[in-house]
Amino acid sequence: MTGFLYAAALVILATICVSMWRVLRGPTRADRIMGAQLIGTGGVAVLVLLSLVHRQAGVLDLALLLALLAAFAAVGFVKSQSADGAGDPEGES
Amino acid sequence: MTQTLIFGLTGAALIALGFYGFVSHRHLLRQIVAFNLIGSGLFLLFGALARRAPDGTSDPVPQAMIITGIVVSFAATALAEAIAERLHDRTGRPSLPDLDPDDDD
Amino acid sequence: MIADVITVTLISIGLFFFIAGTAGFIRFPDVHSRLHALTKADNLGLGFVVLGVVAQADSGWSVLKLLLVWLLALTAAATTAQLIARFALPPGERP
Amino acid sequence: MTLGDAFDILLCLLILTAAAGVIGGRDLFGSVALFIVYGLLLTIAWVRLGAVDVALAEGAIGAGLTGVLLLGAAAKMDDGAGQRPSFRPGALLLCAGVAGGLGWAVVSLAQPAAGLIPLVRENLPVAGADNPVTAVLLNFRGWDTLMEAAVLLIALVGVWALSPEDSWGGRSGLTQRVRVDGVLGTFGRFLPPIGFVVGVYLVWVGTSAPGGAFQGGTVVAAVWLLAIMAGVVEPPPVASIRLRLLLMAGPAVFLATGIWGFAAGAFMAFDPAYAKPLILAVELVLALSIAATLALLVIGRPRRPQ
Repeated sequence: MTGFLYAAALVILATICVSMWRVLRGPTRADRIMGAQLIGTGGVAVLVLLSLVHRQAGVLDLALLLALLAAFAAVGFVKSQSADGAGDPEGES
Repeated sequence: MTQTLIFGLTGAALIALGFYGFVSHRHLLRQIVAFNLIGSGLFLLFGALARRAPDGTSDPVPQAMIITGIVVSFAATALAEAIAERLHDRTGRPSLPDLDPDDDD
Repeated sequence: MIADVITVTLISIGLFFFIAGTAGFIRFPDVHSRLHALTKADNLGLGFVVLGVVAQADSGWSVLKLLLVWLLALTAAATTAQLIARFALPPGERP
Repeated sequence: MTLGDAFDILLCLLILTAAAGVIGGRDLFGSVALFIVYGLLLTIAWVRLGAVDVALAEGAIGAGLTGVLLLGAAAKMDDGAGQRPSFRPGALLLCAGVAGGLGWAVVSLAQPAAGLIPLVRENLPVAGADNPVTAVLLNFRGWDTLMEAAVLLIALVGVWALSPEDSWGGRSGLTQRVRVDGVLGTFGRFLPPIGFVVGVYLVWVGTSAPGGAFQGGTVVAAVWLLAIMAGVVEPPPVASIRLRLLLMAGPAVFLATGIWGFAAGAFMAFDPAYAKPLILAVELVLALSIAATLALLVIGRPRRPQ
């Protein structure tokens, strides 16, 4: 079972690697942030898998923490892109 | 021991990369980020060396010091960012002026 | 034994969605179709991986945490998809 | 080579690729976005190194606070020009030397060593915490942690000191404009209660399992920041007495227990009989102070008149 879990985690790492290309290349800022978002989800999946491999207290808590904060970069991003950094991302253009 | 080698060497490479980024960029924000790479490389090196116990556990003392280090380096990053942003507000430039007084660029 | 088969099956399905989502994210031509591909990986890929791990969980507490992980990830994905989709619209087309 | 080693090697290659992209990428914004990814990969690395406490700290700061701080700064300071690192052969050589020297040190040190583990294990029963990392942070090396709390406060004072005179004492940051019933507003009301519970939970389990004041405090800081960005709450004015008491409470309680330690023989010496409740009390108050300090560090200097 451990072997399968490692193999699965390796596959997700490979998808993370591919997404990193989008973060680096863009072309738009939205693409870069979406890439970071996708990698964040991949990271949560890797941690969920590792929680079975390590059977160590806290790994699941860590996955929970990262899922909780998953939207932060994107929220900070849409906020920062308004004129003064405090605008309404759903109203102003 | 394999993990000590893999992560320790990665940490060493990160420190060097961060150093190079720090001296080769003029943009303050990029220098701040590069400095963070040095810090995290050091933490990784330290953490890799903490994992040498024969029974495979990690030494808690370096772990505690690394946690302290992570939080302090975040505080330092926030302070540096605030100073850089203030400088940018005042001068309109994202980098420090040249030291050479004849060069008015 | 049965639990292992279920786990392998579910995680494999999850991996499929991750690969498909990433492929779409790289190959699709514009921001909004890429966003569409990404949300598949977010919601379904992680969901199946979580369910696969639930089959191996050793306590009800872990199951609860795992399901909470998925719920939070779903909420985050839904929120960011909305916000980024709106941000990526050309200025004239924003509602 | 086992599958576990393969995982570690691929993970380290990704970390190095991300770092190289952060340094070498042309676009400032892309470089910062990649730095967020880099933090996530490091979090996984800490789990692999068996340091879940560190992973929690790195994850909370990397995913929750760094993104908001650096993306905001990048948006303000990006002139759209893009920067390539200048090519400096001398510096390159020097850095290669640094990497080589450190690498050599790692290779020569990579042999079994118990370090301080036996010492910690021996003293753990009287430390008042079953999690050895928490025992080190709050008891064995309490000095470090107290100084760290002080450093955080000093950094915050430094950020506040950058405010122009007319806005000194006012609220930090700008007034956030958000549609109350919009997606962001709803999210900003939904998530913080859950995050607050998760943060307190992390402090609570910190004495026996991975977690603690820094990890829990950072989570609370992050959700408070979200509530502010979503316009649900406003940051308090920096001249507010209650805010200052909140910021001071953690270090002050920690210092007070340290002085009380004289009763047991020395500064910061916990009487084993009271160590557990003392540590828990210090951690809970410290977590709240850390949460407030970190969040205000991210929001930045006061910008609005009082």
